Amino acid sequence: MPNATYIALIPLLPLAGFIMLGIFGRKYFKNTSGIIGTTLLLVSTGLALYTAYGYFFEYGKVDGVYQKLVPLKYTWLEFSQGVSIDMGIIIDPISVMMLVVVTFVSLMVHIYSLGYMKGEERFPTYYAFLGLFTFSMLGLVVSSNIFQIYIFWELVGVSSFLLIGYYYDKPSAVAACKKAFIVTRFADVGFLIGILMLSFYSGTLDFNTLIATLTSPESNGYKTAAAASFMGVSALTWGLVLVFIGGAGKSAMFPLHIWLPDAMEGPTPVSALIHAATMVVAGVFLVARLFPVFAISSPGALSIVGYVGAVSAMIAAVIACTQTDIKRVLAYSTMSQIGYMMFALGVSKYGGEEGLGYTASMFHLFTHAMFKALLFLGAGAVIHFIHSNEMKDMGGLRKYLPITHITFLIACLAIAGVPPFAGFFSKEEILLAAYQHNPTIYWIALITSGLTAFYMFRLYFSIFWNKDASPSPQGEGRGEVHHGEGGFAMMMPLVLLALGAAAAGFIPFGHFVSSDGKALESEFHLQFSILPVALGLAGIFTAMLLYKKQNDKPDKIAASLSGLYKAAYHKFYIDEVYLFITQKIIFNLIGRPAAWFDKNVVDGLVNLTGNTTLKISEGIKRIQSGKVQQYAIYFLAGVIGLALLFIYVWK
Amino acid sequence: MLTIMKSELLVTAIIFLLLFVKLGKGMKNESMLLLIQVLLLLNFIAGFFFNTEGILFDGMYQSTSMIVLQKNILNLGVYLISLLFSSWFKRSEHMPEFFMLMLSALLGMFFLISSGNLLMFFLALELSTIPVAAMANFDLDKKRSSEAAMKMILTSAFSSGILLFGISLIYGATGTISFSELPQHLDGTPLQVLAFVFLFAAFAFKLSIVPFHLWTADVYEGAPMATTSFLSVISKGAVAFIFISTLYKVFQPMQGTWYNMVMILSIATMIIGNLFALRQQNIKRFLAFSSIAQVGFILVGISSGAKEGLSSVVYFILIYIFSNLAAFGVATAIESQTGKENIDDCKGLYQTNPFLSWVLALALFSLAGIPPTAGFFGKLFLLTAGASTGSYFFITIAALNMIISLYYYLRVIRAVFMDKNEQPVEKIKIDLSAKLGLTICAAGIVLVGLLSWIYDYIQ
Amino acid sequence: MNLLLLILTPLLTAVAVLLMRNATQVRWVSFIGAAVQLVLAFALFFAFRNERMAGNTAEMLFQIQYNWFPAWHISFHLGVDGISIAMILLTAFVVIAGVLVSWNVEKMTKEFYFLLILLSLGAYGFFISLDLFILFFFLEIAVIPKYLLIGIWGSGKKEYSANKLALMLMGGSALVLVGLLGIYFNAPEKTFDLLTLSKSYIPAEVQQICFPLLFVGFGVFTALFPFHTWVPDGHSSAPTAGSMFLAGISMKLGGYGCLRVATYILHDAAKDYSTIIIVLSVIAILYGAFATMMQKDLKYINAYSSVSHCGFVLLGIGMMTKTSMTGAVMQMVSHGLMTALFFAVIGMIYERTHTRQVNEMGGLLKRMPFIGTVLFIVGLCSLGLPGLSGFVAEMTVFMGSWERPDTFSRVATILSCLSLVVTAVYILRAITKTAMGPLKEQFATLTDARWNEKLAAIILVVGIIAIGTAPFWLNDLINPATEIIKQHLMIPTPID
Amino acid sequence: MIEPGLYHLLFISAALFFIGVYGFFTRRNLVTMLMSVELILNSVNLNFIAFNKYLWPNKLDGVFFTIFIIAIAAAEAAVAIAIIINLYRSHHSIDVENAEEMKF
Amino acid sequence: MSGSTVIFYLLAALTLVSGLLAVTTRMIFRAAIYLLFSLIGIAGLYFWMQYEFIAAVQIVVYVGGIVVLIIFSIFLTQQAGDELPKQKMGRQLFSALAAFCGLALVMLQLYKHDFIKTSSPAIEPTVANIGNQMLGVDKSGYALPFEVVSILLLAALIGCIVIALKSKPETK
Repeated sequence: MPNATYIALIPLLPLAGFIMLGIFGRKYFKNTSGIIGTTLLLVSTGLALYTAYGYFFEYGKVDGVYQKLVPLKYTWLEFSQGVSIDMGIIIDPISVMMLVVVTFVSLMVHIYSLGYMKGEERFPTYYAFLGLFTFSMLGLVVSSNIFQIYIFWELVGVSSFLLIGYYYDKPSAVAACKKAFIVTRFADVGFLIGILMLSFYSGTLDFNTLIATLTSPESNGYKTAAAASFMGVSALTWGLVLVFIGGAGKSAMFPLHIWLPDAMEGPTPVSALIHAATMVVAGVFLVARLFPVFAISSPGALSIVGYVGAVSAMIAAVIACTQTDIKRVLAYSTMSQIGYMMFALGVSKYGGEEGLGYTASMFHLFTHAMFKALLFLGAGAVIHFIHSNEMKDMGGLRKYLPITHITFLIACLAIAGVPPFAGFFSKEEILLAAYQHNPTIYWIALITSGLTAFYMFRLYFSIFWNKDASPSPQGEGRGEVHHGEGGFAMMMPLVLLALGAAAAGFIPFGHFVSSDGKALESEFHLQFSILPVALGLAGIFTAMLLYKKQNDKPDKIAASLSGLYKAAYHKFYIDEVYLFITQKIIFNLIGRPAAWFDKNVVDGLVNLTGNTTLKISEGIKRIQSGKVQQYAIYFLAGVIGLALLFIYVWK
Repeated sequence: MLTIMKSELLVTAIIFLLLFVKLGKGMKNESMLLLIQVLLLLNFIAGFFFNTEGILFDGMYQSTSMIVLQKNILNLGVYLISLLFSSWFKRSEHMPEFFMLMLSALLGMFFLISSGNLLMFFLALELSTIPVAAMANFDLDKKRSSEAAMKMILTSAFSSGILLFGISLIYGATGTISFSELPQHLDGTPLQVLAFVFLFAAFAFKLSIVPFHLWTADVYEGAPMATTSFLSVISKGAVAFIFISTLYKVFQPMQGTWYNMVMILSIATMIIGNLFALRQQNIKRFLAFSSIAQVGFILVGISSGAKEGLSSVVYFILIYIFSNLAAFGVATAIESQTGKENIDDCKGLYQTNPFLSWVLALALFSLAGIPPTAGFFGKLFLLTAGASTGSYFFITIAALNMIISLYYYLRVIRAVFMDKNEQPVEKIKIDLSAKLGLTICAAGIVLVGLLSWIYDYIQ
Repeated sequence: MNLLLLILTPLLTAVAVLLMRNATQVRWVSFIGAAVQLVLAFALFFAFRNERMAGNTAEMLFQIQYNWFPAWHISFHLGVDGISIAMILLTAFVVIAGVLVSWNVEKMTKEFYFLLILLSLGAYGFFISLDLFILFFFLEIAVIPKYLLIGIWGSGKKEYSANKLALMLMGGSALVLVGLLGIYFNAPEKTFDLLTLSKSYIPAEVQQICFPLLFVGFGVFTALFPFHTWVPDGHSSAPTAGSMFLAGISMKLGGYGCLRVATYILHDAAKDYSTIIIVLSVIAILYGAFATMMQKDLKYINAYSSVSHCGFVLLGIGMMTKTSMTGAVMQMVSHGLMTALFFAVIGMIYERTHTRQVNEMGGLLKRMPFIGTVLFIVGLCSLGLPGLSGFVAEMTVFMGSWERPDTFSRVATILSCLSLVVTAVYILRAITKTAMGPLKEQFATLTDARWNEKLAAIILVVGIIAIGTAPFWLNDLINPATEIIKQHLMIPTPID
Repeated sequence: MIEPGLYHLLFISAALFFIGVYGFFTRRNLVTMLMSVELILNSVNLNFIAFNKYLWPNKLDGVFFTIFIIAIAAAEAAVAIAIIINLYRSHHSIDVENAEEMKF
Repeated sequence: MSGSTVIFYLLAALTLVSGLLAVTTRMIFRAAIYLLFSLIGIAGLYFWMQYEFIAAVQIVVYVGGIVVLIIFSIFLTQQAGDELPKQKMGRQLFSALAAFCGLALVMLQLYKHDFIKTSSPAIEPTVANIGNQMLGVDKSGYALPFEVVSILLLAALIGCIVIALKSKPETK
């Protein structure tokens, strides 16, 4: 059995780092905070690997099925009988896999940041935030309770917010962090309502019980949930779709993706960790976590997942082709790849061979973490060197940044799906799963994969080839003396991740992770792979043709496709639509009237009451005329009035 | 017989003592005042001893422990007045005469409370009014003072006429003027209702119930502060006491009628009093209207028609004496030194006179019914007593009127504590007896509420 | 544990404050008094837990009863259950923080502290009263100090705000008074005793009249729509500690009253009026949130957000499930701590920058890392970040509300969930504009918090985090009490 | 002409009463207002005597009431006249409308 | 129609007409004289009812005291020949209306009311009876009111002295 203490330590160590560095860092660990954070995370990573080893090879498998183990659980907040938020740890293939991914990538980023963030004024704070994020993300993946996942979900959101806004005196960073938080928050409300619905019907918040209840057609919860319907859709589907909205927000699925590109305002290692490898896949993870419910009880909701994923993948790829900020290209590529993972889940079914999509999605998540983190860290190295994010400032850097160049190339090949790099294997499985179940999605995916290869190599060539080398950048911050590729701290993570990106594909992933816990033998169909690989290569060659040397062909092509190009360059104006909705509709049509109403009507009524009283008081002052005779008249009138009233009216 | 009429005899004795001292002309104002204060204190203390209940003069005069208590409350008030207005008294040429008149009026009130038939009632009422009208004219050099006295004597004569007409009708309809026999003869015929309305109007005039209240503000404003406070506190209290016992005992058969009458007049009184108080600048006028509104509250308690009504009114009057006298005491302290009697003149008072400010604040909070001052309890018990009849509309109006009243009390508080003033009134010298008076009032305001045995004692 | 101590300590502190000679002594005496009170509150908490663990299941513990006005059946009856203790802890936290934050009040220091302590006296008394009369007594005690605090030490349109606050609150208490009298005279035995009344049958038609009176009356205190307009003006004009007390303690008097008096005693009518309460509270939640979005003054932002947040308290009470009522109490505690802290921070910022307009600030985090960090914490708490108290409370309310299966309640819950987004919008707007962004020139020389401000903030932050990370102790404290209220609500109406 | 009885006297008294009231309302001179009050009081006296004679001759309540009212009226008139004279000294007029400085 | 009836009507007419003139005439001195007639008329009515003692008191106190006082005060404060200022017409009409309404109301109630009469034997209002009761302290004695009135008269005296005998008139 797993040792709960060890596993609990995996998230708690980064938390300890956060608390220590957060409170005392500024004073006592000004310079050593990086080392402290990294060391703590190193221990966490070791424990995660140990746990993974133990789970997959020692105690995890019973009768050929990987079990869901809950080594730790205690009640945190009990709402009513059976409905409680429990803080617990769930150990199953995906959580273990995620533990490894998160700790590993986070460790890499920690190490990398030692070099990248050196000399920052708020160095301890940075590590504190990294610790907080790692803690939250680890807590998220091991959550045994749907509310627990929501709690950590919010926490990763806020860590992301804090890290994007790390350069808080930069207005664009501030705007970006705000946007990221608010958009995901909007999605989280959906998640929350989804949780409320699911928990109501299942009578629990515990994942295992919840899944068990909602997937067994005999249970009362399932029956009522399936019977209750709203707008012709069953309550269960509504619940799941709402939960998925939460996932889509966090995973930057269309149309909630707008925050992700802006989030690149954060330090590049942060982008690598949060906005490429870990947090953004939380949505995928969430759907995977509830996969049995989606697959068994509500195929409708699952197909929504599929289509949203496919559309996001496609749109993001198209936009990525036109962006010039290298981190934005990577951001759209991330979105696109997550789209892959999503629709892989969407096309999957539960159990056995049919569950290939599930495995493929998780596999892609795993490999994507490697190569996308690598891409970002590589981009970070480039930016570190050149002090600019813009492609036009770059070119010919392969001579100055040899290690970065090689590792970046490996990552590009991996993402383009060129065999034998990691991306090839996972992407093949996804395409196969889509091919088997949903041809529409398959074709979208296929085109997207070609586009992916194209824009990645566009990026690659623009950075490392294209123009002649110019060590000093064209952008701002020129004149500084440049310091090569950064030290060992920055290069080691690149190399390690490159190894992962190159070799991770050979892991027999289906053996470990499958929709129902049983081993899944993935077959390799050579003839099936020809088309995607060919498309990928075509993309690479097109990119080479256009971008290897500086020329005006890209501009011409852009000009000839002006409408489409412009739309894609402007991200299909989705940001503008949002802006319109928030500024024009919510602010002007709801907020302003509400404030006006409050100030003028509600408050006005209160003031009116007061003023009326004063007015009446002023108006009747003539009664007190100072004339004795009038007083006497009032006196007599009072007497006569009272007498009449009580003699004739009110006997 | 001596102990039954003890209160009256004591007061009469003091009056004659003063008369002789005055005629002897051998005393300075200061020592005279001290003598008076001591006498009144003794008089107050004596009120607690040798009390006997009984009926004298064929039912014309009665005394019960409740009546003795009421008289003692009035004694206390008069004693406090003698303390609080010491600076005015010392300056006044006719101080002994003032006290003789005041004590005569007090004597009238004692007889009023003790009266057992309509004749005694009428005579006592006149005895408690006519000297006060003369007292109102005691600022002999001031135009306003004589105007006030004129307004008071004429309106009260008019109201006496109305009262007497009512009494004559009652006499005609029932053949008796004795309080103990009247209830058996009253049956609520229209003529009796008419007579009752005439009688009621006279009470209402004394208590300044709307629409019979119009004289109040003018008289309060013009009269010397000591007279004003006597009028607003002591004479109101006395009339309220006899009003209750008249309504509860004598007009018990007509309770249905008078309940409704009390209710509508109470509502009108509270509203009108408050609305007028809202816009007053002169402190005395302001307190006049506020006391009109307070009477509205007293009527709420009276409307209950039960034992609780009586005890809560007596309790309230006790508190009201402390609160209102404290307010008048502060006002007179300011007025006698600076001649200012407007609310705006009090701006920034707290800067120079924290003691006066706190006493004033306590007094006003008590009048507004804010805990922990006694006024809170007083008002609450009045409302509770009133609510016992189940008329919640009435109680709601009363409770809402408390808000309006709070507004204007807070206006004074605001002036005293918050408003900035380049030239606040200078530091005011308060002589010892006034200080003592204010302290007693403040202590009373705080303690009468919290010490529940006082209420039990009244009960 | 003698509950009188809870009243006597502030009383003695107040008297001692009046006797002190200089401002320093006044501060320390107040601080010591507040600290003693905090210790007492904790002692009470642990004593209560011990009693409960020892199996004492009485509804109210540590009861004391003296006859006060026997003629009116008024007795000085004190006692506590979990809800009261939660509120007392809240009060103790806010009071000590308020005392610390006001350390550098120079104008009429003695009076300032005297009034603060008087206000806390009212709150303590209110929360432990088991007799409706003394409950009302303490409720009103707490009003006038607020008026004076705002009027004397306030800023802006202070007279107007102070007047509005005092009059509206007194209006509320006037309604409460009428409601109480209605109960008093219509209960089978004339009494003001809460426990007796809760067990007796009050005629349905009386309940129908008294419940709205009591609920609206108390609701005014807790910013029930549309009686909330004193909140923005009052809070924004008040001095820092005044706002803290106002929002942190005073608004909770209303919530507590709504729950303990209106809902508990008049349970039949409570059920009938539930719909209206829910509608009003949802309006308060959303409308408050949207109105906040348009505010530019930090204090107005927090004040309007208090309207929105207190809407959750009323929603929790209106939903009348056990969980939702627990959530309401939690929200009271949470909002009390949070909003007190928020006002404290705003006060600190204002003292340094002399502005409260968010647009005029920027980059304050750079010069004031401590204050900036606290601003972040409180902002995040306000928008319901897990690990901080706001989340726990709001989620409990949501879970509780969702327990009601009818569509109406569902829609209400979903609508109030939506406010989470709006809250995020305005909070982020406020804190990013204030603390983040480029530092403005005029703020280049600002200094960070002093020891007293730090201590105050830390005390409140500890409270917020303690609830946020370990809500179970609060939950265990409150739950049995709300369970009893829920049981009451379940009693079927007798047919007569 | 009818044999005069109680109702005649009551009518005279009531009429006199309201004549007095009318005078009180309309006379601007303070002394004449005082005269109106005297009329009012006299009408009441007449009432008392009439009731005593025609209805309740068994006791002398009405008579005594009348006697005391006359005494009171004298006292009241004396004080009133003193006040009026004082007012005249300060206002140089006894027109009631000149003495309305305090109002509203 | 007996002589007594005629006398009654004459007295009634005298009382009411001179009362009315007293409140309407524009000459203040005449008003005082009309008041005097009216009071005498009332005294006559007392005689008519055989309440001689009351009639005597009426004559002595009113005619001999109050009216004289009033006339003195008129001399003190006003030129007797001056016309009185006229009240506004509206006020006059309104007052008349109010008074008439009051009269109507009172008379209506009086006429509608069935007065009961005592059946006990009557006490003669002789001077002896009145005097005995006036100073009696036992049953139906009026000693106490008598004392009260004496205090009142004392107070009135003091008041009048203080107010009216002011040392020097101020000229403000």
